[in-house]
Amino acid sequence: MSVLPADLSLPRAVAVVTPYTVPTALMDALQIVILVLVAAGATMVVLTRVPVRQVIALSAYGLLLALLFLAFQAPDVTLSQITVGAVVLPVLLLLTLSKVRKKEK
Amino acid sequence: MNQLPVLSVVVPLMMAAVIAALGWLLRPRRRLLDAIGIATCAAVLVMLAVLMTRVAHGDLIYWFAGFRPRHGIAIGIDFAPGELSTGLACIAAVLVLASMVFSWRYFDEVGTYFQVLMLTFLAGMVGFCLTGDLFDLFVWFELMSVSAYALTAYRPEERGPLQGALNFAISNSVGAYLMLSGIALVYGRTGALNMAQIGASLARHRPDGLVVVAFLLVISGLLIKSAVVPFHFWLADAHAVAPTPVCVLFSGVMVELGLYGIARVYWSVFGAALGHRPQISAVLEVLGLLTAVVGAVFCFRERHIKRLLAFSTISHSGLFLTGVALLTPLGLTGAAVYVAGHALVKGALFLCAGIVLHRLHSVDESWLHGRGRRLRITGVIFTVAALGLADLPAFATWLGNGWIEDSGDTLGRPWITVVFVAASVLVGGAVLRVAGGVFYGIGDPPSEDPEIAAGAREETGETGAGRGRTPLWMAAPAGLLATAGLGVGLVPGLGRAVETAVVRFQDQAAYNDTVLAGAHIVRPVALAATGSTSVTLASVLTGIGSVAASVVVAALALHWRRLPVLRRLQQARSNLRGVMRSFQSGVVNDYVTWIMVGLACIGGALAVIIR
Amino acid sequence: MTPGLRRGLFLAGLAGFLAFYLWGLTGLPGFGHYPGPYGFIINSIAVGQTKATGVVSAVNFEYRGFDTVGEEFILFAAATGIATVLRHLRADEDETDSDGAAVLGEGASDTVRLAALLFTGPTVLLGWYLASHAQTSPSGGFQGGVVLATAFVLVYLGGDLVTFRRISPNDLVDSAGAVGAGGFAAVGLTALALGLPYLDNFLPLGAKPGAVSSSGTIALISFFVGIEVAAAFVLITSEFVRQTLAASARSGA
Amino acid sequence: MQYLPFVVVAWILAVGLYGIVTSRHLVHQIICLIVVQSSTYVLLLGVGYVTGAVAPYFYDVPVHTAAVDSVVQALALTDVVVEAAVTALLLAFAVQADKRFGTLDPHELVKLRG
Repeated sequence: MSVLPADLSLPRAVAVVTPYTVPTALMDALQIVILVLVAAGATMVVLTRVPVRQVIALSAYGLLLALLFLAFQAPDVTLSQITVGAVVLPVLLLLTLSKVRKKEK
Repeated sequence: MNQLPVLSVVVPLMMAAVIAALGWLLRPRRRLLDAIGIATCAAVLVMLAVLMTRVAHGDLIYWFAGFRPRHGIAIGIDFAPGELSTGLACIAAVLVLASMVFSWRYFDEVGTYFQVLMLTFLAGMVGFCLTGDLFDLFVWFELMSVSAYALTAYRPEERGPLQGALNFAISNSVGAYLMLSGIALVYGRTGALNMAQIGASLARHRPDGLVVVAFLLVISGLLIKSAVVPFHFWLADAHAVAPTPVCVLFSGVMVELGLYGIARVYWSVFGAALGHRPQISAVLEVLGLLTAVVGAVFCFRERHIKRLLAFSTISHSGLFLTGVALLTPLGLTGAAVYVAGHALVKGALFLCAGIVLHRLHSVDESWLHGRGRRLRITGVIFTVAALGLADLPAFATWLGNGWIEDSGDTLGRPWITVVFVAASVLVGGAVLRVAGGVFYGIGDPPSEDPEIAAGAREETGETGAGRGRTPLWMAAPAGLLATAGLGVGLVPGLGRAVETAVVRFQDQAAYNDTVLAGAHIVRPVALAATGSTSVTLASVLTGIGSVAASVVVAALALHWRRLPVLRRLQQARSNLRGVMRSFQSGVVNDYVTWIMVGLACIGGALAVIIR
Repeated sequence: MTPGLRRGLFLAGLAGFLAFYLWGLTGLPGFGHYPGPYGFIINSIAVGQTKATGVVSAVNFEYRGFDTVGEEFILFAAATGIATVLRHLRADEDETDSDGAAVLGEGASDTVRLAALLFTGPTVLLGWYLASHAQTSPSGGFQGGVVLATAFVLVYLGGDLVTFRRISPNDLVDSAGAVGAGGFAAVGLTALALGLPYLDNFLPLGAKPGAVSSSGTIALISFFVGIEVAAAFVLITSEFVRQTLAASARSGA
Repeated sequence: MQYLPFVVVAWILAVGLYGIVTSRHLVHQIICLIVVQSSTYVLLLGVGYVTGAVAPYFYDVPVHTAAVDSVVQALALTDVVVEAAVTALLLAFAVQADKRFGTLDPHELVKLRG
């Protein structure tokens, strides 16, 4: 496994049209829109001071991030982000809050 | 191929997994569980010690899965243990071993968690020391941090632990994310994660904004970890609440690992690119001296022994940082020896504090006044270690301290010596005051003071039954650590050996060759300009004088009621207390605020320097 | 510090820091102009070398496999830490063991329960698929493990807490997590025993890139990571569920 | 477009830190920490993006197709796991803090410290 090919010159960027190729202009527009949404989403999450609503905001923000990662051509990270950011963390947060709130009653 | 570097990380990880997997089997067999933990630490220590003998002839580069670099481009992760990094990993292993022995049947709680977390903590520290890859550094940094947060909260039934653990976790996490941002920045520029490759790539151009910003971001996480003012607030909170054996590791080696990280990142990655400018040295030096003074002042006014020792760690962290900041071989040599000596005596002091807590159920200096007379052996160990912390000649601490001062003098910065002596006297005075008051009952019992008496004895014990006597497994590690602190300083040829290692550590070009070109460098290192790690009569006298001053300060602090001048001073100090408390507020919001203010100031200074 | 003072101080610091940070960010090559070389080299050699078509998995489990060892143990340490911190409520919780399910059952409607239980099977399948196809598609042990853990959460949402406890007894989950994390480390050690460097890919790679049986240890490691991640998240979730139950039982009583 | 993603990174970091500093609820503070960390994902992936390139999967495209950087994606993946682990640990602290003191306000918690 330790053998590397002798030629390590940078691979030429071959512009191949694949089934996944999105036109550059469209991709740019998509990324700009999602980036702005992500920035707004982060602001929303921070400024929402009611914990339960904040968890919902975080979940939505997690999905926005996942979309952004998809637009950045990172399907792997997208999948983790959906599972962690939009499912696991909100569930843990809600469990925490339900524990905390039940006590307050 | 030599497999020791990887084994010294993987063995503790494997054993942690094995202990957790067999938890149901081991939980009722407490002695077996403790024995496995201790044996694992001992094995790691032996492996690191053997590794130390191997790397003496040149850095040993280990490529995971055998991905060796080609054409100066690394595609895998490497471990690059040198003498300094392996030595620091050895210190970590020694302290983990000592605290594991100390906590032999220490906790009432039966469970495998403590052993598992200690082993992952150890693996994180060793990995952090040995790695030669910037992102891998971050991974081990996080493993170390997460284990440390969990260990801090090991006794969650009390008020303090959670507050301390939360402040610790939030401040350090912010630091870690800043560090990761810095790593991403250099990756965007160089397309590399290997330290040597990044260093070589960055050095090809004039330093610009990206290099400076990435440098500050990467070291910001490490500055927070090493409790440099104004990033230090979490440390005292965490120490006040963490179990004593864990405090040994926090103060003895975790803080120092942060400083090692700064040195490593500087000399393996950014140094050549930043051009070793004297102004950068000055910025770091100011931070170091400020930290030394602030830590010493807070240390002196503290009466909670664990917090007092924590503040002394902050002060020492500042002294070490100053040694690193001088950017000279002698300065770094001094810092390395100082770190080793400090780790040993500070470990001994914390273990003694643990014995006091075990026997007397308190770590409040005022309440304990005179009550420690029965603990004769502990008292002797504590006093010896306290003298070591006050830089008594022959201790390694004194050697390190002296060499940093020498290096400062050579550079024409005499104020370093002034600050060093002042900080040492204050810290030594505070610790000797504790020794004299608690173990020998010298001076007026402060418990007569109603204000102090009211605040006393808030702690509850950490330990279970058998409080009548000090068990051997508690006293022995403390005694051995204190003795070792003295022993290290007496090793003949220590200075020259460490200085050789330091010169190699600071030689970035040679490091790059070793890592990227596979050159095995057996260099007869040129020590022409240096070789100043000598011990002169003057340095012995300075050391003795400084310790004498510490003793005087301690005596005055114990007898302040009898001297009118000091009583008035005490009055003034009470007024100051509110101001000081508002800094050390315990609210993590404040701590993050100070982190941002500190970063803005350092960033501004660096921007002016580079532009 | 008063809130106003803190905010002022922070905003001043933040302004300075942001200016500094942005100065650094403008030093990056513009967005979309990553210059390489690391990722490009891996992209061009990974498929040939490892027979894995998912290069990110190849990086995670092969080229930078040791990072992933550390990362797994971060998760492992965190799960252990959570068990440490929350263990003190276990005594409380044991009393509420019997009526815990009833308390929760009130919360969830039958439709929710049914839906949750219906989703459990497919979720397990999906998790399994993801964990075992690291080498071919955008997936891997980590995502698969989380999805598997989600299946357990669904059982909990279905309201059947007793079942949740029965299918995830603590000791077993503890052990599973340890086996997953330790298994990964052990795969690396096996390479050492064979006289190869740590984490070397010692299994046959298979001839055809993209086949399920291809890529040697990548698939094996991914599988262990899946176990570890699933166990860690089940353990974490179950600790939190216990806490919630203890609280609800107390307030309900 | 050239620097928009990086400006967004700085913005996310800034609002996250602002949230931590002004927070009066531990769970809120922990969520803000998640936001701070999310800035690092965007930075990592933004740094490794290549205009017009495909994702680094060569199952049904030729191996020499221009693809985006795979290493930063692996790093971001690691980062996501670390985030989940640290957040869960912090939430456990919060649960205990609430159980002990009945409050999640950092300022109140300090007063209770004694």
